[in-house]
Parts: sequence; C-alpha cells; structure tokens
Amino acid sequence: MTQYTDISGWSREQMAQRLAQDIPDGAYVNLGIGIPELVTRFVPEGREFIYHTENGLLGMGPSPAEGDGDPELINAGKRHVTANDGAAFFHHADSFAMIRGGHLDLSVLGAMQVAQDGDLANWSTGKPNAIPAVGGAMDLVAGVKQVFVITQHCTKSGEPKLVESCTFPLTGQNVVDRIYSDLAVIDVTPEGFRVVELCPGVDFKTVQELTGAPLLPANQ
Amino acid sequence: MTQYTDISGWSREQMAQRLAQDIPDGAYVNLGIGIPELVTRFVPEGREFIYHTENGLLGMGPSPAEGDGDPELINAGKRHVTANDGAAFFHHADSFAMIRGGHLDLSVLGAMQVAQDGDLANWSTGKPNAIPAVGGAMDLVAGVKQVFVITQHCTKSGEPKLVESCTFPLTGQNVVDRIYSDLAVIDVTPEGFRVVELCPGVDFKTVQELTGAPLLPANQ
Amino acid sequence: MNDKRVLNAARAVADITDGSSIMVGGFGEAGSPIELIHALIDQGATDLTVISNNAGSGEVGLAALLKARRVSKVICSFPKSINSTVFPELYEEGFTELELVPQGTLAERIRAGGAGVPAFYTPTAVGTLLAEGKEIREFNGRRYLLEMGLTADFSLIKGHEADSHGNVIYNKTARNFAPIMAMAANTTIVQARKVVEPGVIDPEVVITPGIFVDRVVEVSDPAHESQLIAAGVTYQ
Amino acid sequence: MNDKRVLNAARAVADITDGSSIMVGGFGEAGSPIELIHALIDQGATDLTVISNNAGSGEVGLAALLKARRVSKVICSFPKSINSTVFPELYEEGFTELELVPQGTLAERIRAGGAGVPAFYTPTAVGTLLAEGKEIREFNGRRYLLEMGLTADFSLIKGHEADSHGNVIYNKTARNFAPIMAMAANTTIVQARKVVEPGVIDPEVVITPGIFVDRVVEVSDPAHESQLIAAGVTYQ
Repeated sequence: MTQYTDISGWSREQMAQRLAQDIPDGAYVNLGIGIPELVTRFVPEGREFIYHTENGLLGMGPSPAEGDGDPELINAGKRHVTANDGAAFFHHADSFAMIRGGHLDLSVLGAMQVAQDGDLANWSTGKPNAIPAVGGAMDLVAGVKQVFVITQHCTKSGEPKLVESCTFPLTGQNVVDRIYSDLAVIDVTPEGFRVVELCPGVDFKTVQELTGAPLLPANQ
Repeated sequence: MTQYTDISGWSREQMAQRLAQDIPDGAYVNLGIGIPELVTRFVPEGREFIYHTENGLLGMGPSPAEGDGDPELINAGKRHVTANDGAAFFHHADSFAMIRGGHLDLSVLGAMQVAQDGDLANWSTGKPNAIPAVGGAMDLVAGVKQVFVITQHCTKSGEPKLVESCTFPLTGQNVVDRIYSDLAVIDVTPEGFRVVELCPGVDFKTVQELTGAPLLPANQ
Repeated sequence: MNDKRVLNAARAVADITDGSSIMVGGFGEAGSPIELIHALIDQGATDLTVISNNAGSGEVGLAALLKARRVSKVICSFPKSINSTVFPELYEEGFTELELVPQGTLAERIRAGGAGVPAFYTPTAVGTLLAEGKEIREFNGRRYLLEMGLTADFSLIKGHEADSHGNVIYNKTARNFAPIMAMAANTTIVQARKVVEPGVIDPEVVITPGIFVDRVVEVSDPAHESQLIAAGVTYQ
Repeated sequence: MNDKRVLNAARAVADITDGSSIMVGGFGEAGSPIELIHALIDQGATDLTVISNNAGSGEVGLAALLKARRVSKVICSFPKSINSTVFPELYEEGFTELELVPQGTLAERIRAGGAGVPAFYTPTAVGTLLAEGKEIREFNGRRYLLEMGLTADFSLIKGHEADSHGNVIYNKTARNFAPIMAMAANTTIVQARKVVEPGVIDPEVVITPGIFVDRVVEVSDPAHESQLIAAGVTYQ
C-alpha cells in the first residue's frame, strides 16, 4: 500500500492557489488560522475578495510592515493586520450576525477529520486532559453559505483525515462542501466523497488508499 | 354624587409638574405622546433628565424654532426635535434593547384605563372597526423600570379611568407603578390603589367616588 | 470587482416580482425611501407584503404604493398617521391584511431574521390580545412570548451616504429600521444622497457594513413626505 | 447632573464584591481593560465569575487576576493563547471552572442579556458536545439549540474616547465585545484614553450610548498585554 509520506502532492501554497480559483469575484470570505490564510496570496487576476475577521472587521487587508502593527488592529488569529479602503469595524454580536445570518459566502477552515456526510471535526482531540477551546468555528460552519476545508490528506503519522465518520468531537454536522487536500479536490455529495480533480502525478487509486471512506470518481 | 366636571383639579401642566418632582436627577426617561410631553417644561432646578425617543435618539432636546425643523430629526410622535450635547443616534433594535433590557428608568404614558393590579389599557378601544395601532407602548411597559401614568381621572363623559379591571384591551399586565391624575397622585400597591397625595381642595371621598375601585388612604 | 452601484432607482428595483416580501425603512417620513418606492410603483410588481413601521401618509411613497393596490399585506406597529387615509380604506375594504406587531418586537424580529436567529423570547405583549396564539414560556419566574425572526426578499432603505462597497451611514433619526432591515433581506437596495468611493467613509463610523447591501443608487435630493403632501403631490 | 466621571481606576472598581460576575472586554489583548483589571486585583474581590472571550496571556491583566486565585469560573470561547499558562494550570488543578461557549453564541447571549431577551435559538453547535443538556427544537426543518441570555454584575471595558454622559467610541478591532458587554451588566465601568465634555463626540458616531455606561475613568496611556509581556512584567 502506498505510504502517504512517499507522495509528492500539492504544496500548501498550491492547495491555497487551487482553492482561490473557486472563489467568485466579490465574495465575502472568512479564512481560518493556518493554511487558509495563504489564500490571500493567490487571488486570481480581476477578482476582489472581501475578508471578514470575526473579531470585528470586514475589508481586512494584508499584514503591516514589521514594526508598524497596531495591537488594536488584529485578526482572529490575533496577528496584526490592516484595513482596506471600504472596510468597516463592528462589534462581536454584529460580526456573528454576519456569520450566523448567512451573509458570508465562504468559510475556509482547517480540519482534523471530515466525514463523508460532511461532518467536520477541527476543534478538539477529545482527550480528557486537553483544555477545550472552540472560538468561532462552530458558528462559522453553522452559518456561512459554503464551507471549504483545506488540509493535508492524512495526518503526519499517515492516518486518513477523510473518514466514514469522525472519531474526534464534531464542530458541526453535514457542513463541509468541498475539501482541498494536497492530493485532490473532493466534493462532499449526498452519495459521499467525489473526486473533482487529482493533483498531477497522483492517481485515483492512491488517493482512495489514503482515504478512510469510499471515493467516487470525477466523471461518474 | 360629585360630578367630575364640577371639580377644579390640577391642570395638565400642574400634573406634569407634580410628576417631574418624582424623577431623580440623571434619570433616563421616555415620554409618551400628549400630556407626558409636558414634563420637559418642569424639570426641577439642579436636575437633568435624559430623554429617550424610541425612534433612535437618546438626549432629545426641545423643539426647534418654527421653520428650523429637520424632517429627519423627529420624536416618536413624529414632531421635529433637536439633539442635546451628549446625544446619541442608534437603530431601532438598539433602541428597544434599551427599553426591553431595563435600561430606561422611567416611562411616562397616558391611559384609557388603569386597573388596581396595575394593568394598563392605552392602545385600543377594542371596537371591531377600529384600525389597531400599538407602536412601542407594549414594549415600554414590559421593559422600563418604572411606569408612571399621567391622565385625567375620568373620561370626558365622567367614567372612571381607574378601575377594578380593565374593559379595554390591555397594553400590559401589572405594569403601572404610579398614577398622576388631575385629582390625586395614586400608587399601585399589592393591596390596590393607595392615595399618595390629593390635589389641594379635593378630598379623599370625592376621589373615591370618581374611582372605579377601592382607594386606600395615604397614611394607612 | 465589488461595485454595487446601480444607475438609477428604476434599475435598482427592476427584478422585484409579484408576491415579494419587502421591508421598507423609515419611521414616519424620516428614512422613508420615497424614490425607490415610486420606482417600484412604476415597475408594477403587485401582491406585495410590506414590512414597515407605518403605512404611509398622504398619497406619496408607501401610501401611494398601497393606493395603487399593490400591497396585499402590511406587517407594522402603527398603521395610523396624520394624513393617513389610504391604508384605513384598504383595510376596511378587506383588500390589505394587517399583522400588527409591537414596535420593539418588530425591530427584534427583523434583527433576529438578519442574525440567523429563528426565534426568541420577549416579555412584550404577554397577557394582551397580541399574544393570542403564541407560545408562552416562563424563565426565572417571568412569562415571555416566543416570537419568530423575520426576513424578506427585498429591503428598500434610505441612507445618507454610501460607498460603492455598500457601506452606509445615515442622517439622525432617519436611521431607525434601516440597519436591521439591511441585514434581514435577501436583496438590500439603498438610496443615498451621495455615493462615494471606498475609503471615503471612515470604517469606524460605518453603520451598515457593505456585506448587508446589494445595490446602491444615488438620489441626491430626496423628497420628504411632508413636503410633497404640503405641495399637494399625489403619486400614481 | 449626568456626570459619570470617576477619579481613577481604584475608585471605579471599589464596590465589586466577592462572588460577583464580571464581563471583561477584549479579544486577546485588543480591548482588554488592563488598568481596570489591575485595580480589581489591588482591590481584592475574589470568587469571581469572569465572562470574556479569552483567559489572558502572560501574567498581566486577566491572567494576573486568575493567577491571584480570584476567579472561580471562566465563561469563554477560547481559553488557550500563546503565552497562556496561568489558566491551564488553574483548570488542571480544578481551581477554576470553565464554561466553554462558541464565540458567536457567547456574543449573542451577551447581547440578548442586554436586550431583555431571556433566551433564543441558534443553529451553532447542534450535534456537538457543546449541545449536551440543551434543548433542541426544529424550525422550518432545521434544528436549533436554545441558549440563554447572559448578564453580569459588572462589565469592565476599554474605550478609545468617552464623554461624561458615558457615550463611548472605540479603536479599530478593540471594539469587539465591549458594546454588548456594556449593555449586559448591572454596572458598566469604562476606561478611555480621553474623557471629554458632552457634545465633543458626534451623536452619529457614538457606538455605546451613555445609557449603558455607569462610570467613566480616564486612562490616558493604557498598557498592552504584549508590550508588558515583552518587558517581562508580571502583575501581582
């Protein structure tokens, strides 16, 4: 059986670039912490995405130059950011009204596990001694129109992250629409996982072997 | 029996003036349309009341000079007003958050009927052909810390407005704290109506005759 | 690009279909988007449900839309006004249905609709006629009514200044229902005295963030109901 | 007269008693009212319930209050941060209890508490561990959780500028939870860089109207957690 570590799939940047292709012009987007943040580097020409950060800013701009940061202008990951022309500040209840009320077009999140019915686990290992922390993830998956997951296809130890059903505590049920991994782009459909696109040089059989649930091919 | 029309009680201005004595300095006050609006003329020296109008202004000031009105700066009665220094504009959900959330100290309202248990009727005659209109009255009586009613003691035809139980549709149950009529100041207590003060020249017996429920004397 | 500007009021309301639910900003004349309403009259959509605090005055703006027999239902808190004869006639005739909602409950239902809250409890109207048929529930010894979030197909609102991203600021008490209606509609259409480039409005003072707005149209010198009525105007 | 100015942070927090519930503004360090928290540490109140999005960093501000063993319960969405060791230790020890609430639910519960809404339904957390023990109800074919409004005895918040009537404006993303916490507490205490006379702040740009604020104290050069931590400060 193929070892995950032997495969040369998309880089994190390539995954983010591939995902960015699927975001329409003018979309209101919330990006989770980590790989999702890379999306801002790959906005296709002629398009403009408006970034929402749940701590109260719409129209978030890039990081400021080193040393220019304002500790009162940060994103949800608590990093210094800037505000673009046309930005707006608002309080937390208004910010989550945008999320819960279905006003955001897209939430891009990392994952620990995604199940074939779209269940997502990305907030807790469920270990008894872990200090639980959930932030806004449950609100995002419950409220935003589309949820894209961007993640390595397997864990560092080679365990599939795409599974029949999640063993970690859920962030939300039936919430993921599409997964961008280093090996493939995969839709969550009523029939289960369906491959949309394979990373060049990676074949369907390999991806299936590294996935914990049945995959449907793209052209079926 | 005493005829209501024969009695010379407090004028509307005197009723408003008497009521104003009972409002503490710094109180946040919402004044209903009509007699309640007269309260602004009688703020006792050394006190400042902050007026809330439910259409989105805290710190409402007096009417502008004739011809200086701004059609976009009005009160709940849709009359031109001004904004004092220290005022704030806000939207309707925030305005009623102030009301429902118990942030206002006092609501002063007119009445069609007040029952001895504090039920208030002031929005509808209940006649089948009447076009119902409620505005913010039900929110005010449900949310504001204290509700004062200012009203003529009887209707124009001499019917008592203070009654055992209301026959008109209710605005709220057990909501009125105190009544300022042209004849007396009357508290709504767990034991029923209790006279706090009589208009000079008006005796208890007369007020009792013109009231549709038992009155308790002040010093009992 | 994120440019929500529309050429004129007619284009802004062109896709409103028969049977639509429409939130209309304003408290009395303050904040009433008269030019958008008149464009809607010209456009012809009918069998509308209108959600608005009042039901219009004279025969301009909202009252003119009613007078044109385009509104089958009104959801509002106060359908009576000085100079309001149109709604009473249609109501008595049985043409236009009325759902009367206390003003604060109306505001909170709209805000809830916009915030993805399907229902909430409120102390307002407990024990009154307006509680009939509604669930009552006790929390901490007090009784509350269950009220439902309210959304609409369209919102028509009047801003003071807007930018092309849809950020809006308002003028004084003309703000009233507009910010929450902007949140609660599938398509929110704003008329503003001035439409500016992004960056002109300070992000600290934006009242309605652009995410809640779909179309912005400049109406540089908007009419006021009272002035039209005083001038004897009727719109038809 | 309506003057809410207080001389200093110590006087502003003087009447906070043991066992109080306290909402503390801020998202990470942005908006954290460090000087009010330090005054509360000096003041000595203990057995506190703290409602705040995070549980502090380093050993300053909120983390220092925890470190001083004054907090028996934290209600928050994200108690872990870089540089956060104090809360984890107290949690593992069993000294400080944690009620974990999704961030949007926390915000909406606080806003509901301030708006007189005792309970509301939300889609967030349905089907998760955080739904355990909560009522589930279906509206229009979707399942929602019943969540309760949240209020507190005190709110400590950081504004940018305030006037003596209690009107407050904020700085950028330091706004976060402050406006809703100001609504939800019995007594709201604001520290602001500048306290001005009524009329200086334009009524159109006020974010927190004075009715929600009880005390205002000027802290002209407030500290930031990250700067204190970088400087090796621990407050005790």
